[in-house]
Parts: sequence; C-alpha cells; structure tokens
Amino acid sequence: MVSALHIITAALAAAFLLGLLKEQQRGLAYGITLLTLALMSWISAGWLWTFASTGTAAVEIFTAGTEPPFAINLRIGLAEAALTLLINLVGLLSALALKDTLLALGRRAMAVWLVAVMALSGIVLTRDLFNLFVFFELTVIASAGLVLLSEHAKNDGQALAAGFKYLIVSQFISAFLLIGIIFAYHATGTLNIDDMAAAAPLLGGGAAQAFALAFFLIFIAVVAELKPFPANGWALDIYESAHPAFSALFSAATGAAALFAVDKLLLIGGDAWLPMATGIGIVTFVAANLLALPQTNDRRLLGYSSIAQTGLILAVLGQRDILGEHTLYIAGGLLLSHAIAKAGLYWLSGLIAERGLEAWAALRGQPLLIFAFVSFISMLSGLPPFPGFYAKWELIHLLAGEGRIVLLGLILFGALLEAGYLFRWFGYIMKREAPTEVVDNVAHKFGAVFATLAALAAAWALSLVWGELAGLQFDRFNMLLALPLLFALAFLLLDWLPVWVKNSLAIAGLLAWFYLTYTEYDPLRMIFAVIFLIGGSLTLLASYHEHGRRIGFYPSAMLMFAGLAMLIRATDSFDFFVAWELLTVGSYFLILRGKHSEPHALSYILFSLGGAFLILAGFALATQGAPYFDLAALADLVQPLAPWVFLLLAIGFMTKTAAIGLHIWLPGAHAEAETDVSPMVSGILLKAGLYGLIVLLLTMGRQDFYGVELINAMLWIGALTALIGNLLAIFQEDAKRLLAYSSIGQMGYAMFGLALMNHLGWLMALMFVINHYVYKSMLFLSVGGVAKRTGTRQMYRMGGLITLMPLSFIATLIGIIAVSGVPPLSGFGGRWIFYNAILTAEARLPMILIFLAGPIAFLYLFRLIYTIFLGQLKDEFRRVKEAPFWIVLPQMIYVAILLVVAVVPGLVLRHVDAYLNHFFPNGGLIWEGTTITSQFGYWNPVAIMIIVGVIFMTLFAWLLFVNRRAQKVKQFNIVFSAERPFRPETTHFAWNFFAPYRKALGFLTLPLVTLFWSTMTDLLHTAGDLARRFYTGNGQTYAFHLLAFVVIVYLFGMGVRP
Amino acid sequence: MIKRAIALLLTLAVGALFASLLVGYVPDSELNHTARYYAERTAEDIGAANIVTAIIVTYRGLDTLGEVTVLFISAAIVGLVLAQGRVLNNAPNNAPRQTRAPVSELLSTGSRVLTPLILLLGVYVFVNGHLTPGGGFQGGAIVASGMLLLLLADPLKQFSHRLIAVLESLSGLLFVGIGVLGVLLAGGFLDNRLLPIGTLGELFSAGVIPVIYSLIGLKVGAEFSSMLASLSETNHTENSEET
Amino acid sequence: MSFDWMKIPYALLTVFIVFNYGLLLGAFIQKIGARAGRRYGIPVWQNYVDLIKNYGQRTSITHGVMFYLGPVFRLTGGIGLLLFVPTIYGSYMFSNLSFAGDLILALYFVFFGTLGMALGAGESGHPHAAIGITRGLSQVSVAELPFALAVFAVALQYQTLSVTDIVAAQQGGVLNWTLFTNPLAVAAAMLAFLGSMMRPPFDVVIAPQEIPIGPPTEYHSAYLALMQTNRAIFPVAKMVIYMNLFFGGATSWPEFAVKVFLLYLFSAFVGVCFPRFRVEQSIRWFLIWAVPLGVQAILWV
Amino acid sequence: MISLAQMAMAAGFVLILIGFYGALTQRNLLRMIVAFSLANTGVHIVLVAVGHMRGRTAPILDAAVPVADALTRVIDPVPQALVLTAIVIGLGVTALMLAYALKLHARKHTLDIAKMTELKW
Repeated sequence: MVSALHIITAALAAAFLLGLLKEQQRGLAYGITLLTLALMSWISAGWLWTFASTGTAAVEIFTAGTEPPFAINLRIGLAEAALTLLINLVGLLSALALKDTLLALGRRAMAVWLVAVMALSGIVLTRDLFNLFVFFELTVIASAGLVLLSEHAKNDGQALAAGFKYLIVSQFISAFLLIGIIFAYHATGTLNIDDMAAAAPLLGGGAAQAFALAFFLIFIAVVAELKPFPANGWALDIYESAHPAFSALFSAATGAAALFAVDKLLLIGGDAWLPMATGIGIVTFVAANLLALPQTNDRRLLGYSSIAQTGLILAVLGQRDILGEHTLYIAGGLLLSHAIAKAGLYWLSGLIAERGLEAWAALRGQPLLIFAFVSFISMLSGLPPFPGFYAKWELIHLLAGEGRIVLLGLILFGALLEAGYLFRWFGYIMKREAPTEVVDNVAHKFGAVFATLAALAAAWALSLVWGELAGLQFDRFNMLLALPLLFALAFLLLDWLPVWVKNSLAIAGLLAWFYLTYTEYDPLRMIFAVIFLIGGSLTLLASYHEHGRRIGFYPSAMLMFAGLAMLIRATDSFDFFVAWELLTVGSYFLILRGKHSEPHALSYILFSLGGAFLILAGFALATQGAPYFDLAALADLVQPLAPWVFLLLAIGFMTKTAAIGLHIWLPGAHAEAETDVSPMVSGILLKAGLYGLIVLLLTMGRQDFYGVELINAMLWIGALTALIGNLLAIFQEDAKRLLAYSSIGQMGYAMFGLALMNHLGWLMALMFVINHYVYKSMLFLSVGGVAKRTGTRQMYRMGGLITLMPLSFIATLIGIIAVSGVPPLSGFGGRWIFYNAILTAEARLPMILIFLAGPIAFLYLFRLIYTIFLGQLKDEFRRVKEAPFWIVLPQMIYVAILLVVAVVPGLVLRHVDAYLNHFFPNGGLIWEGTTITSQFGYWNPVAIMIIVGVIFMTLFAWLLFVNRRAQKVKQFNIVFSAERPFRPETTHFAWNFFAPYRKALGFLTLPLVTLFWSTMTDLLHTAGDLARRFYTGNGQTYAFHLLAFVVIVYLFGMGVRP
Repeated sequence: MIKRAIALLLTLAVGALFASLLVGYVPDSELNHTARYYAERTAEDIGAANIVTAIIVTYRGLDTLGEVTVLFISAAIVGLVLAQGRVLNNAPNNAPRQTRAPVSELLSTGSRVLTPLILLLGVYVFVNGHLTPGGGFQGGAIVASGMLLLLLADPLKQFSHRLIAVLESLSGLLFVGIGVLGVLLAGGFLDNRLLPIGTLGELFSAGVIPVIYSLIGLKVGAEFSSMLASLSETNHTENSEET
Repeated sequence: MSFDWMKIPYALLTVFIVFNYGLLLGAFIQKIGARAGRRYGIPVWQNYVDLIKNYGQRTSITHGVMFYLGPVFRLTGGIGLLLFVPTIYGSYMFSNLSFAGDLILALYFVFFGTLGMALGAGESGHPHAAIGITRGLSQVSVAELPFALAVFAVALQYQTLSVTDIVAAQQGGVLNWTLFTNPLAVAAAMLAFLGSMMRPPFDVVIAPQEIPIGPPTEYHSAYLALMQTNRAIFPVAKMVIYMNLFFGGATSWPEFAVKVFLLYLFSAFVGVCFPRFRVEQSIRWFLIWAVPLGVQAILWV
Repeated sequence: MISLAQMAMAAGFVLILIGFYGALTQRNLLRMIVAFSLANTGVHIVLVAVGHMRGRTAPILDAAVPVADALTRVIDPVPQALVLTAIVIGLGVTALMLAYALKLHARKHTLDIAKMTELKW
C-alpha cells in the first residue's frame, strides 16, 4: 500500500515539476497533471479498498521521524480514504472538463489546480490543528486563483471581483483561526487534534474558559468556510462566476473537506458544541433553500443548493450525540450524494451555453444527459435508491427516537423547498422552449460529458453500496435489487426498442409479476393487486397506439408500477416507504410527459413529497428510534404518540388521494397527462393513497387527538372532498379536468367510507376502489381519444360526435351511467352500499354533505356526455374519425366488465364482504339467491336488470316500430328564432353549461384552496427574494455578514453553553 | 453613517471577545509538554541549535512545505492574473519597450554595489538558519529585496522568468524529494536524519536542515522575485495600454 | 329462487289503474287551475283525446338513437318508479315488483327519467336544447335534494330502507304518520315536491312562452305520446312514494285516490298563488328554505 | 500586574481591531489591503506574545543557553515557529490581493469595492 502521504507529495512534486517545463509544452504539462491526479485517486482508492474489504483500523502516518503530538501526523481511515478519493476523483474529472482552459492558461494554472486538490486532501488527512490551518489557507488561495479560470473565456472581471471578495472574507477567517489556535495551544499545550481532544476535558477553571473561547474562534472560523447563512455571499458569487468545473470541485470537494475538518474539531470540543453546529447547520439549510427559490441563474442556484446541503450535513454532525455510530453512514450518505450530484450538475452546466434555468432545455435531445440530471436531482432530494435516501431515513428515525421534532421538521421543510426548485428546474428542461443554441458541441466538450457520466455511474454504484450497507445494518435485502425495480430500470437500457416491443414486455412483466405473487395476497390486497397489475396491463393496451420509441415513457411507467407492486407486498415501514417514493417519482415523470403539464407536475411532486415526508415523520415517530418496524406493529402504539402518528400518516396518504385542501395538484396533473397516462394516474395511482389509508385504519383504528376523534375528522374531510370535488367538476369546460375533479369527489366517497369504520363503510370504499378504477380509466380513455382526434379538450368546442365516434360514445354513456349509479348498471351496487353505509354514520352532518354530493355528480356527468357527443356537430370536426383501435379496445373491455359486474356484483363483492368479516364481524351483507340484504334494505340486481330491461326494450322496440320510416334530420334542417342556422357555432350553448348553478352557488367554487397554496408559495418566494437582496454583491457587506455571524453565534452559542 | 456605526459596533463586539481572551490569559510559568519536549530533545534528535528552526523544518516540516507551496501558488496566481489580458504566451517580450528617462547614475551604481551584498547576506541567513535566528524565509526575503532594489533602480529591468521558474521548481522538487527520501531512508517524511546530525552548533550539522533551509531560501527568493517582476511588468503594460 | 309469475299481470294492472287515474287527475287539476284563473279549462277527458291523437300519428323524422331513447328512458323511469314501490299497503296484488329493491332503487328511478330525457333532448336538432337541459337538470337536481334528505331522515327514523317497513311503522292512527312524527322531513319533502312537479313557480323549465324549448317542443307524435303517458304515471308514482313515506301509505284504492289527489292539489294550489322563478332563483330558494329543513330533519330524528 | 506579554497582546488585539474597522469602512481596495496588513500584524504580535515567558530567552541553544538548561531558560518555541508560517501565508494572500486589485482597477478603472457588485443576490 502506498502511503497516503504520497497523495500530498505526488501533487507537490508534480506541481513543482511543471515549473521545469517550457511554457509551450502544455500538452505534456496537462498529461502530467492528469497522471498525477489519477495517481492520487489510485492511492486513495487502494486505501478505501483495503479498509472496506478488510475492515482494518485507521493507519497513522508520522512525519519527521517523531511521534505525535510533537510532530505533525496524518491519519487515513475509512472516512478519510473515501473523502480523499472523492476529492481526487472530482479533481481529476474536473481537470478533464477543464481541458481547454488549462491548456490555454498553461502550467501555472495546472500547478495551482494540483495544489488545490492536494490541499483538500491535506485537510482531510492531517491531525494537526495548525497544519489544518495551513491547508485551509492553501485551499483559500488556490480557490481564489482558480475562480479566475472562467476569466479566460468570459473576461468580464466578475470572477476577479468574486475572488477578491473571497480573499477579504478569508482574511477575517484566518485571523480568527490563528488567534483561536494559539490560545487553544496555550491552554492545552499541544497542537495535535487527538492530544487536544484528550487534554481539553481535563482543563479546569479559567483555563477551561479560555480554551472554550479559543475553541469558539477556531470552530467559527472553520464553520465559516462551510459558507453558513448568512455569511456566505462571497461563496455564491464564486459559484456564479467561476468555471463550472471549478465549482464542481469547490462544491463537492471543498465542502466535503471542510465538513470533515468540522468533524475533527467537534472531536476536540466535545458534545457541548454540537448544538451550535446543529443550529448553524439547520438555519443555513432552510435559509439557503428558501433563498434559492427565486434564483434564475443555474450556477448560483446550485451554489445555494450546495450551501444548503453543507448546512444539512453540519446539522447532522451536530447530532452526533444521538446518531452515534450511525453518523458516518448518515453524514457520509448525505455528503457523497451531495458531492456527486453537485459535481455532476456543475459539469453538466459546462455544456449549457446560457445561464438561465430555461436554457437547460437544450439538454432535451440528449436522453443520457437527461437521465444524469434526473439522477442527480433525485439524489439531492433524497429519493430512493440513492444514498441520501437511506441517510435521511435513518436520520429522521433517530431524531424522532430522541424527540428532536423541531429539527426533524426543519430538515423535512428544507428538503421540500429544495425538491421544489430542483424539480421545477427539471420541468423547465422538459417543457420549455429550447434555446437556439443547443448543447454546444458535445463532442467538443468531451471532458465535461465524460465527467458527468462518471458522476452518473458513481451515483448508481453508490446506491448499490448504500443499499448493501443498509442491508448489513438491518439485515435486509438490497432494495435496488428488488425485482420490480430492476425490471423498471431495465427499460432504461431497452429504451431504443420500438414501442410495441416495450409495451408487450411491460404488459408481460406486470402479468408475470402477478402470477408470481398472487398467492401471497389476502382478498383485500388482492383487490389492489388486481387493479395495480392486471388493471395496469389493461391500461397499457392503450399505449400500443403510440408509434416510434417513446423515449422515457416506459422507465417512468414501470417505475410507478414497480412502486405499486412493491407497496402491496411491503410488510414493514421501510419497504412501504421505498415503494411509496418510487411510485411517486415514477408517476411524476409520467405526468410530466404531458404537453402542458409542467406546473401541474411540479405541484404534484411537491404535494407528494410533502406527503411522503409526513409519512416518513410518522413512521419515524412510530418506531421510536428503531430503524424500521413491522406495519402491523402500528396497532401497538399507545397514547400520546399514537394520534400524532396517525395524523401524520393520514395526512400523508391523503395528499395522494387529493383530499380537500390538498387536492389542487390533481386536476392539472391528471388532465394534462397523456391520453394513456391519465387512466394510469387516476384509475390506478390514486388507489395507492387509499391503500395506505386502509393499512393505517386497519392497524390503528380510532384515535383520540386532544378530544377529537380523528376518524370523525376524516369523515368530514371525506364528505367535504366529495362535495367540493363534485361541485368543482360541474363548472369545468375541459373534459379531462372535469374527470379529474370527479376523481377528487370519488376519493372523497372512498375516504368517507373508510372513516365510517364499519363493515358497510369499508365495503363501500372497496366498491369505489374497484368501480372508480374501471369507469375512470374508461372515461379518461374515451375522452382522451376524443381529445386526440379533435385536438382540444374544451367541451364547448365539441358536440355531435355521437355519429362519428360511436364506440367512444357508448363507453362514455355506460361510464356515466355507472358513475352516477343509475340502475341497472354496476354503479348502482356501489351507490346502494353507499346509501346503506352512510345510514350507519353516527355523525349526521358529514353524512348530509356527502349526500348532497350525489346529485351534483349526476350533473357533471351529464354535461360530459352531452357536450361532447350530443348537440351540434362543429364544422372543423366533420371529418373526425373514431379513436384509434388501441384506445377503444380497453374501453370496450371495461364496458364488458361493467355489464358483467352489474348483473353479478357478487363476483368480487362477496369475497370482499366475507373477508371484511375478519375486521368488522357485524353489519355484513346477506347473500340469498340473487338478493342482497343489508341491515337496512335489500337489492336484487338480476331482477332489476330484467325488469328495467324488459320495460325499456319493449318501449324502445315499439317506438322504433311505429317510427320505422322516420328519416334522420340533417343538422341544419331546422329553424329557430325564425332563422335557419348555417354555422354550428351559432347553435351551441354548452359553454358555461350549468350557468344557473354558477349564479346560485358560484361562491362555493372560488379557488380558495388554490389561493391558499399559491399565497403560501408566493410568500416563500417573496421572502426568499427579499432576503437574498441582502447579498448586495459588495465584498465589504459580506465582511459585515461574516462578523455579524460570528458575533451572533457567539452571543447565542456561548450564552447557551454551560 | 449607519455603516460606520455598525462597523464600530461589530468591531467592539469582536473587541469584547478579544478582551475576554486577554483577561483570561495567564502566562505560563513553565514550558508545556510540547515545548518541553522540543527543549529537551531537539539537540539530541535533530541536532539544530535553533529550536525554532528544528520545529519549522523538521517537526512541523509539513507546515513549512505547505507554506512554501502557499508562496508558490501565490506567485503562480499573481503571474496568471497579471498575464491575463496580455499576450498569453509569456515568451520574452520582443515588442519595443517604452523607454523612460534613465535613472540617475548614483542610484544605478549604488544598487549595483549593494545587490551582491544583499544577496550574500540572504544566503548567509538561510544557510545558518539552524544555528542563528533567521532561516530560509528570512533569507529568501532578503534575496528578493535585492531584486526589489534592482527593480526600483531600473523599473524597466527584465528578469529571466525562465530562470526564476526553474530555480523555484527545482528547489521545490528537491524539498519534496528530500522529504520522500526521509520516508524511504529515515524515520519518516522530512526526517532530517538523512544526513548525520553532526555536532550541535556547527554549520554542517542538524542533518538535512541546512539543505532544506537553503532550498527554501532559494525558492522563497525566487518566488518573491517572480511576484515582484510580475507586478512591475504589469504596471508597464497596463500603463501602456492606457496611454 | 322461484319467481312468482302472477306478479306480472298484477303489476300491469297497477300500471293500468294508475295510468287512468293519472290522466283524469291531471285534467282535473288543470281545470281547477283554470277556474282559479277565471278560465273555463279543458274537459276532463281531454287528456285521453290528446293521447289517442298522438299515438295515432306517425312521424317521418328523427334525430338519432338518443333521440329515441329520451322518451323510452322517461317512461321506463315512470313505470319503474311505480313498480318498485308497493302501491297499496298490505296488498299482495298491488305490492308490485318491490322485491327487486328498496327505497334507494326508487329514488334512483326518480332520476332515471330525467337523465334519459336530457340525453334524448340533447340529441335533438334544436340548438336551444342545451338551455332547456341546463335549466331542467339544475332545477330538478336541486329540488330533489331536500326530498332525498327527507327520505333519508325517514330511513334513519325507521332504521330501514324498505318502503313496506316504513309504511308498516306508520299504521295504527294518524298520529303515527311521519307527518307528525317527523314534521321537518315532511316539510322539506313537500317543498321539494313543488319543485319536482314542474308546476309554477318552478315551471320555467318547460315554460312554452319562454323560448321554444323543453320536451313538448322537441317531441311530437308517438314520442310525445309516450311522454304524455309518463306525465300521467310519473307524478302519481311519485306521490305514491310521498304517501307511503310521509302520510301513512294507503291500505285501499279509495284511500290511495284521496291522498294522491290532495297531494296533487297542494302543488296546484301553490302553483296558482305564486309567480314563476328563474332557475338560479329556484336553486337559491331550495337551498335556503328546503335544504336546511331536510338537514334539520336528519339531524333531529 | 500586567506583564510585557499582556501589553503586547493588548496592542496586538487593538491592531487587529483597527484593521478590522478599517477593512469594514474603507471602500478603496488598496486601503482595505493596508487594513488587513495591520490586522495581520496584530495577529502575529498576539501569536508571539502568547509564547512569551517572563525572564526567559530565545530558544536557540548556544553558549548562553546550554542544552541542559534549555528547559528553564528558553521561551516556548512553538508560537515562534507558527508565527513564521503565519507571516508567510499572510504575505502570500496580500500579494494576491494586490494583484487582484491591480487587475480590477485595470478592468473597471476604479478601486471602489462598492462598484464591483455585478454578482449579487
């Protein structure tokens, strides 16, 4: 094993060697630089391998032939090896990305680059306080110089100013650091970190006080290098103006090294200093993310994000007292995620010609780079399967176990903010107008592309490693290797195949998975399994209508299905949450594919992540520190914890079912999705939320929260959701939006049913689960087919399509009859159970509310069919054809299902009914012949079908017979208002259809909830926008910030310290 | 003047912090254990009469290497910064230079007499670093001051950048090389006992310390000179750009 | 399960009786309304004449399948409503086909015709059909609300959804009627009743003098005949439900005749006394006056 | 009683504060650099002062201070070593700042730091 010392000597030797070369031998110099960086990486990698594979203890490296503390010593252990490898690799890859610049500037720039990388490694390796200072100064100077790399290309003096600002601040920092070091030395008589850590606790009286003060100065100085809020304006200016390849180093490597230095310091200071680290860290995390919201410059945005992430890790380090041995795993996971993602994003930014976030739309033609971007932002947001996810999971659990709830909340809030701007950015990439100048010459920027792809590979490799580590730690299977997930990821590799192949594969996969697992499900899960898997493959039939390759569709869709498949099999909180995140992310990508779905997909992911965070918090609270727990154990929770857990989980699940107040993402997301995606996200995905609620209610049941029966609250929410959802639906002009609002209402019914907590209520909810899947999928496909043919979703622009699209009409007709529950179709069964169920409600008011929702549903459904298919045909649609075969086919299958279920509802219902007896033994249905009897009434579907059928057919036949010679009237063969209409536009009144209702009740449909959430986001944005103005750009102001920061932390921190 | 008031306030707050440091400061009455080790063992282990030098070059040699590197990259960056906007290729500037009024006879002659003396003093200071106060940095600075004198006397004077660079790099390389040799042949990186430590107080004692300190002296001198040269050259070109 | 085939002729008999009674009653009420307006009014047999005429006519035009289905839905709704509810309490003969479903089924059949009508009229060639449909749906849906609430209050009160059981619970004296045991529900239901009878003040939906809309103008000849048949059956069928739920049901045909007549008279009485509402006015009216009553009814049972 | 070391230290601190104040209030780049130099000097004085011990001499072993007596005769050598490093590093930074200031002036024709705020927010 080559001594880690040679990371330093190699870099220095090479840097000095470069000076011997002639100025013109730049190629050679560049080669030496790369070789040296590769050598340094190799040394670190060797050590990392040794430590990881053999688990040997850290190795001390003495210098000067003298033992510490009398001479400087270095140490390399697992963490050091990993960090130096990270630093050196980032240095190497950035050097590749910097090829042009370095070659243009010559050997001096390369030497500085080498020294910078070396100094960062030095910070990590050294165990001497003053040596740490030297390496820090080296970093500062090298960084200030390297900022100028961008001057070569831009030459506008901005980087120069940024570098100067950095030097100003660093002067203050080094003054504090030096004074701190000398007094700490004076107090303890040593400069060795470990020695000082041993000596410090032994100090007493005045010496201890003096030492505390000195340590404060050291600590604050090193923390200041982490760019804490608010003393970080200089860093932002650097991020914005520097060459992105340098920013990659500055963000990934410098941040990592400085964090490690703080970690060493905390070793000296002991636990008393942890709260200060946490405080600074979390404030920085939240504030930087908040300030990032209004950013429009990509590199500055990434700068804010870097600062935020560093803050988060600092906060994690500050929690070492409770994280204990997990600190390395957690902080490491976060740090590596941050470093790789941020480096990758900065390298990527080197490919983008302009600095606006929208300019990244240039990436759109490059699936691989898009995938890299997605991986990076997912990594930053802590989504599975990346290391940050595991880290966040453990962190939140440990925090919750210790009751550090405020910190937990702030972390999740900050993470949500961060996800907000990152995913908004992704939306820009996918949806905004690409600038004229596309990714400028990818071949030319080989280095940056290579570096980005290397980061991508590292990201996934690390996911695998962290999954394995998690496996070792909790004795479980690596989730990245879960079959559904692998199947979904495989589509990334198969994306070059044509649609029909991939579609067949996807369908086969879903069915095969169902076949493999169907024995495992109890009837309740079976319902969901059938909807998710069989139902999923049914909706996928519609995808055959697409041609070409449809890049990106299948990985996203299969990711969602993988999540769904894993969700119903999950038995413990970890698996459940992983599945939950996967389906959320997958569906987000699916929704984002819609043409105008950018803002809606964003609000979807934000609400979903917010909900997911609540679920995470709920799980964490429930486990009380254990890494995960069996979902069934939720039942064992007791007061006062239980209601809180219930509340968090319920709200989390309800964001997915779009309960009122949390519903605003749904209409846009479902309406703007592609034709075959809408049924997936509406008919199938919404059920995931219900599934969560079912699991929750099955285990936790009734909870009392400060005197409020939470189930009753849910009853109210369900009822209000149903009412408002339906009410909003009747005023929609957009057919798919109408259906989307209708889904909100339907989910309200289902929630209401669940909240009843009795046999009939659950039966009703499960009926809604099934029926809603069938008819909402069908209606979305039907309407989607119409929209595809007519090119619009505005219903008032359509009309009279019945003759042109008869099959779609039939599907819609059957669908609305089923939804409105008009007998004799299957919807009536649901309604019948529904009315029976609500009779059991103890709370009458919500019952009335949900009751009122019924007729309203009828109104919007009528509107849907009337405005699209009846009325007057429009000129421009005279030649419209029936929807494509593959879109019609599933609709017809659904029609068949509805008819069958209408006659024999027992097919499914009976089993569910029987199964529910396990949970609610009383109040079940009685099945007697074809009659179904409840405690209130009875119902005979077969008889109804026959009676209605006979009357109906008799009358119809007679009417047809007597009018057998009647001719169909041509559209304009009419007279009204004493005129003959000649244009269909003059004859259509479908716009603002239920005008009387709007006049009477319009106030109820004011978008108050939307107003609330948009005010919230506006407030956050405005706050961020105002606050960031205090980064005036004046280097002196930044110095003020720094000093103020030091003083404030001093006043706060030292006051708190014992 | 709110800004000044705040500045004053902040300064005072920092001052209060310092004041408590000052108040809490109790001078040691005897050496702490680190210092004691140095006082007791330096002569025996290192063989340098100047304990400070022993610490700088050997015990804390890594710091010193870093220090040298700081100067090295400072010089490099100063060169880079000032080179930007100029012809990138830093080859000897053949463009006809602006001539100024010749410096006075007295000045140029005086500088010519003094410079060798200054250089000599510098060399003396760094060669004797392990024995007397002074050392590589001080000596290097003195050497550079000789250069400064030359520059002041004749602002248009050109130094050979190439020579400076080679000197700087070579001494740096040797420094690192000796350090690594210490790992291979002696007790560790920068161990001075590569060479026999000799007798305390003699010129050729303390192992490689004199060698290293000389290298440092050369290197520091070269680096300062290079910075000075860069700065002074820029001045001309900037001026000429403006006129 | 063996099916009792005798139910079919008995059910048809019910339909026949109700149909005739409905025709006569309709004409009679119309005459009363005319007299109140100091007009002479139509002869009592006028409805028979109209009906026979319309059945005798043949049309040569249609607007498409849904156009056919409108009247079919409508009449199916009327007959279905009648048949799924027992007409005469305690009578096997006139319990009709109520074994197929309970009150909920009946409630849905109130809507059934409306849906069909709206669909059928929707396909008519008349451009203003949309306006009529909007008004009709808006008003009917809101008018049915208090009724549905009242029905539910009653179901809650008696803890059953079976019409027969509800009637059974009201036997044994006038004071046992829901009218007295749950007056709020009855009040709500009666207000709703006004709205669903398509009489003033809630008849803007079919008002011929507004704009030429509404079923009568869209349909003619045999189509219209079917709807007229429904006009005879549907109100009576609805009143049967009212009678059963709120007024103790009927144990014999005379009792049936009297109660239905009085109910019909009530709506006619209100109709001649009040002017016509616009649709949004009626929506507000129902929401302000009738719905709260229904809500109260449910809350206080 | 106040020792020499404490007086020196106090002077050092005052220098630092003067430097800080200057750096916060002077808008001219060069003046700021001068202020920082002052502050640096102050830091160095404090550094040296911390190592000072009453009645002892420089840590150089020669005729005056034999090896055997070193323990009781010399002051703490460590701060002296540190201060050297600190000085050199400070020098490097100062040189760098000067070069930046020179270049900034060439680019923007001003030395006012308040006018170099293109990057902000």
